[in-house]
Amino acid sequence: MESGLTFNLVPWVVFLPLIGLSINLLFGRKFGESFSGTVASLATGLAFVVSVILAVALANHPEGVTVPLADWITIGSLTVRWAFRVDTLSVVMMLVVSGVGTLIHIYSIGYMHNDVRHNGDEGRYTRFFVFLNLFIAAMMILVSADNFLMMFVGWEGVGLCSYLLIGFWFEKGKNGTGNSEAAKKAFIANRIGDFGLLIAMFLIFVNFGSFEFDAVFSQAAAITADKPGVMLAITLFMLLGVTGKSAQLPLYVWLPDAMAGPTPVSALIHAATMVTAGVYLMTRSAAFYMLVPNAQSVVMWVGAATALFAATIAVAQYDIKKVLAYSTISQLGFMVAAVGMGATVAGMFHLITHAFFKGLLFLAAGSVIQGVERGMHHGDHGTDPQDMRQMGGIRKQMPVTFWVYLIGALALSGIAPLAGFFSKDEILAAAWTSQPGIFIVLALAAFMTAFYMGRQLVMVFFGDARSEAAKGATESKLVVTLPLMILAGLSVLGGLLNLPGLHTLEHWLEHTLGKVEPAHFVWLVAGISLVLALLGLGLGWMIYSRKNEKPFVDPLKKALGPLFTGMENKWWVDELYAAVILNPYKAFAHFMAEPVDLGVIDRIGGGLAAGTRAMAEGLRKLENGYIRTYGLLMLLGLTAILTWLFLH
Amino acid sequence: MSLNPLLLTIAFPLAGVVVMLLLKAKWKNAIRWTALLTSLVTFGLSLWMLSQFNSASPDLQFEINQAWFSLGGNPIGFHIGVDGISILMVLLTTFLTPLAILSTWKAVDEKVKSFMAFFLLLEVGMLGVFLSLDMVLFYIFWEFTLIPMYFLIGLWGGERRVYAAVKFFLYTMAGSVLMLAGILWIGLQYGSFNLTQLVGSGMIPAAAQLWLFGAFGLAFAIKVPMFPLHSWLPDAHTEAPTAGSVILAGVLLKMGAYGFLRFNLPLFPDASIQFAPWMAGLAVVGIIYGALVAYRQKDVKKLVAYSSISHLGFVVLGIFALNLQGLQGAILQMVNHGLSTGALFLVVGMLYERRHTRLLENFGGLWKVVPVMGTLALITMLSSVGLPGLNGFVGEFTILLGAFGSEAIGSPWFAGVATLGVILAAVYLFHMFQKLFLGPVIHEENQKLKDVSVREILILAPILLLAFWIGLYPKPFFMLMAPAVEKLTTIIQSAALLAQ
Amino acid sequence: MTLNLLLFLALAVIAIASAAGLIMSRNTVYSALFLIINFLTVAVFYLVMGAPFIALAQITVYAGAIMVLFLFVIMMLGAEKPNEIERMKWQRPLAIVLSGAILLEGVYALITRVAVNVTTSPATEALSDPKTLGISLYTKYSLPFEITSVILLVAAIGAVILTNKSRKEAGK
Amino acid sequence: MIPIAYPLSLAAILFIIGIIGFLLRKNAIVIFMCLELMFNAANLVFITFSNYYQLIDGQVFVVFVMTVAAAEVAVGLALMVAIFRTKHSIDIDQMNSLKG
Repeated sequence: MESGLTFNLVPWVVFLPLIGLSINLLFGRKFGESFSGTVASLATGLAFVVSVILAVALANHPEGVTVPLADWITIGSLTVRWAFRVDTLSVVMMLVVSGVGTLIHIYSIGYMHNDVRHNGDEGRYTRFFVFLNLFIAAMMILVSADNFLMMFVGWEGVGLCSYLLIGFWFEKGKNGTGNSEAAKKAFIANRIGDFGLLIAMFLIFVNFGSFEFDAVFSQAAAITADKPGVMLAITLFMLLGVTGKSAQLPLYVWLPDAMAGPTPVSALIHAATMVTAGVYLMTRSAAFYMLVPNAQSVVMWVGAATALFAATIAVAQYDIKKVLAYSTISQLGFMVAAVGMGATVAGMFHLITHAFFKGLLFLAAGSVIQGVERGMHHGDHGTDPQDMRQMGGIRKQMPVTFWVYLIGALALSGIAPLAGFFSKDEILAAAWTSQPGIFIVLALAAFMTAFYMGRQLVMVFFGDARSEAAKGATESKLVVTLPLMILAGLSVLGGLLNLPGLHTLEHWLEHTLGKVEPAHFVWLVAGISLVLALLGLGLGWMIYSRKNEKPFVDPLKKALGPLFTGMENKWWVDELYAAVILNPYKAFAHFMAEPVDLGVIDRIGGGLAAGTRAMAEGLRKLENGYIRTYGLLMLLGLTAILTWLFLH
Repeated sequence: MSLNPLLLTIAFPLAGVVVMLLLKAKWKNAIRWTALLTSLVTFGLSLWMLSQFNSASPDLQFEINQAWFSLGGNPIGFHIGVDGISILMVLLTTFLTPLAILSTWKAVDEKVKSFMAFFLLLEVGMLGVFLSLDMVLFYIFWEFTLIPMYFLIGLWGGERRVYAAVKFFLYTMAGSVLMLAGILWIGLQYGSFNLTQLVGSGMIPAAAQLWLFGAFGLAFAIKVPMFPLHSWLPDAHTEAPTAGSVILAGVLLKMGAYGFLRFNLPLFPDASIQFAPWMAGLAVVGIIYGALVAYRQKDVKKLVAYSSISHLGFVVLGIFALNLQGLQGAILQMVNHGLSTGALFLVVGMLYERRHTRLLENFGGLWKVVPVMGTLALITMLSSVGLPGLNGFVGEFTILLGAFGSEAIGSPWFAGVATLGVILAAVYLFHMFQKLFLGPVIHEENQKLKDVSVREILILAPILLLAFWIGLYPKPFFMLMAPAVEKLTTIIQSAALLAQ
Repeated sequence: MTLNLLLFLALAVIAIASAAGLIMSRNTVYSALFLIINFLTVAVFYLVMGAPFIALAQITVYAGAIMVLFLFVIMMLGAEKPNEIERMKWQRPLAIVLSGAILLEGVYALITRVAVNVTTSPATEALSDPKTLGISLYTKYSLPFEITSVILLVAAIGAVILTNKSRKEAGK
Repeated sequence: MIPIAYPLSLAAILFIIGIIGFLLRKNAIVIFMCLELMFNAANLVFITFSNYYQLIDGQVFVVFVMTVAAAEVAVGLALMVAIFRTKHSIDIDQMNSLKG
């Protein structure tokens, strides 16, 4: 097959989901649930097929191509096109997005069927799939863009979908507004990041005169030599964008709240794909970061700090999805740190495996949640189906879910030979050779990862049921469990992608990223990481499998005391932001709105009016209605005029 | 002689008014249809003008110059013409007017005849402003728009309508009086009121440009409105009837920005360069300030009104970037703001028609009750927020890009701070959307609201389609204005070269 | 010469006295009578200065018709005597001071600008003939003359309308 | 003959007396008469200068002044009657409802 023609298929990865959502928008409600779900899944599935075809074509022509579609903005020297880029990096992302995306679509057919009934608005079933397809389209734009600006379209587009899906049950949540608040928070936190990205893009255009990747990156070295400060600014502003989208310190706060969205959303957007966009961006812009060592060290320390910080919080959470959310932040920290160290391939590798096992974990958690929901008595509002303290022993009722969850948890913990072991090990190995400080932080984070996953496994699946609902939980249907099994398979085998010694992924990506010296497989590092993982899991097992009183009290609470309280309360970061940013902003806005705008600026005009009125009041007194006074005034004027005439 | 499309476009609404005068006041529907058809035909005529327009030429086209009277020996003519900048404004006017008229179908039931007559007269005035090439004629049309708008606010407005109408009138009047002085000074001192003769002639010395820039600039800055001359806007917007708000935000504010483009930049290029950092500074203050104040409003219309201040700040920033990206972005953003904010006001008007309140606290959870309206409102809000893929982004991005690299402004800090406005826009608009459409339905009255009617979809759909078009493929718009804007930048650049 | 001067001075004294009487008399009827005296004396001046037509018109129209109208209204309204207590405290002193100032300025102007030896001329045929006046009125001043007639007409109609009692009540 | 300064002075004095009457009296009819007095003073000046310049125009103007004065008196007195009917007074100070 002529590969040029094949590459021209690339716009369809965007068009197919758009077609899917259009069909659902127009006919979805008419033809019912199974129609909507099938159309959406089919659209995403076909996008996956296209991605596979592209990947096959790319295997023969690994240098990749750019497929222009249309001009977008043309002003003077500014030319931005709608153009798609097919290279090894973008196709990998496309495969992950559409592959995992398809599985999650299929899963959602079953999950949302229950979810819309549980939340009492069946009409929203179609809307969910419309949003989901919109997300796939936006994500595809993001990863397939040939220039920064088009990528930004996808970048904000996925942010919008994230907003819409977090707020999917917009009338639910704390006080009825909790979910919509969470959605708003996510969008605004992302916008703060986007601000950074926008500034970075302005700097890029002003200095490079283009937004296209090839044109920009080819000049990077020359510009760095010329204006090192500019490059530092670009990379750091870009990092701000990354911290927003990929939930790094200090902008990570939106991600835990984002768990308000339905679980497939958490899996797809807030674990597997969207949040990795930042990592993708930095990998794509690796040519920049390589040139600015200072920026690199900032990036890696941000990543490492996030990895550890989020892991500590994950240890003390009770909400099954919150644990996974903080875990996601932590793992994203690993990826960012990897890219910061220049180990872009390791970062991408971890991105892919993380998409598998974290997607799996979230979906399985969703299965658990719905199992518990099914176990709830009708009208039972006391049980929170996401609270791990009210679970326990679910292994028996939901065997399939248990096994896939176990696989996911082990993969995340980094147990050989599952996917997470290899990818995490590559990052640790990279740190071992170059950045000992980072290595220690990341190793600690890895240990805690294993610990909280052990804790979660025990609390959810082992021991005795701690609530009626948990006792009555039932296994999910095949449409839900099948994607779980496929993902579990991927989580087991994902490590094959970049086995030490073979480095398949590295060789695949080097066409785009250039030759990256793969970190040598260090037996010592692998050993340390494996031991840490086992130690963490074991410790979790030991602490939590002991008999626990009712209601459940975390055994760590006694052992760690105030430290645990801190972790439990997420180190009060939300409260800190509220006190330092949110409330001052509100107060300042209020100050501007009332004392300044109404009190001062509005009064400028009002003051002029009042001055005129006062003057008029004064003059009005002269017009007293007495004809004789008017006569007198006339006489006064006459005298004055005559006097003036005489004096001249 | 073939028919002149400009003359037809500008005169046709007048014909509609004449027809309407012959109708009895109680034939309300006949009057409404007359007004709607008139405005639709006017739109059609403007499209015909577009089809005849040569977009490759930077020159003024379809010029008419009919001598009228003379002042100080200098002829004043009925001189109209259109170029790539004004044609967009004309199209925006003729596009929004029928939609605004359609939005009054149910909302205005008293004195329909005079309402519609004023509305069409307003259209004539606005078209006149955008087409005039004679300074005195421009001034006449400029002031003429005040009269119908004054009555639209004062007669069909909300509770404080008289206060708002008077405030609107006085503010605008105060500014334009100085402009009149400037016009007369130029005409008598430099011997022409004809814009085509004055532009690029270099007749006006740099020293005189400074105060003339101020005189014209004040009138335009009030109209835009720029911080701190904006305080007429929230009142006028809030009290005006929906259609009035739409036209006010959609077109009337653009007259200010258009004035900068048509007068200040080409007539006073030296002063423009000199004042560019100051104007940009004020624009940035306006962007941030409007966004901050908008966030704390309790009245939806006020919120949107303050958002206009913020958005128009972007337009002014783009204009005074004095480069291609900034100027073209600003012109596009003028159109964008007309569409987005116009649509926002339409949505608010629809809510008001149903609930007779505009306070945020009286709404909530409406997306569940009126899903279609919720979706339309969401898209409108997103276009206003500047989401890529919709119109607002293209304008804002090009403006900021232009301002960031602008030599005239001289520092990227202006654009940098202005970019913060992008965050703040999300803050107040998402806050608004949440308070209106998300969360639970708290008020019993909101449970049974009716979703949008076909008429209301017909109003919003064209706007939103255009929003997508501009967002995804703005090239035709940029192509249309490019030659005229390039000509403008050439004038400014040559002035800058001369000054060195 | 001296006879003329004596006549003038005597009449001037009468004129000033009657004018003063006009404004000082409490009774409105007396005021009207003082005014008639004043008109008559001034009419003599007109005669002396060669304007017999004007002098006669003054006597017949002014002193005759108009003043009769005044007296008629005074009688009709009952010759009311309003309370003359001044409530506006600045009115009286200011009026007197300003009037004095104007008078002084007038006198100053006369002294500085009009020489004493410039005298009036004796009556000439051309000027005192009413025919001259008539020709002038109907040729050079025909337009103002016609307008005056319209004014008179309007005034007459206006006076009728203003005092028409029934119409006013009907309007209520 | 007499110096023209004399009749002019007389006119000035009469005029001032008229003014003082106008400003100090409250009886509307007396005020009217003061107006007539001032017209009269003006007429005197016209006649004086008509004589001095030997021109008929001065006399013509006196004719006009007289007619206008007659019209004014007619309307004015009619007003007076109308006002008296509603206010039952011709005190000029009571006619002060037209004020700012």
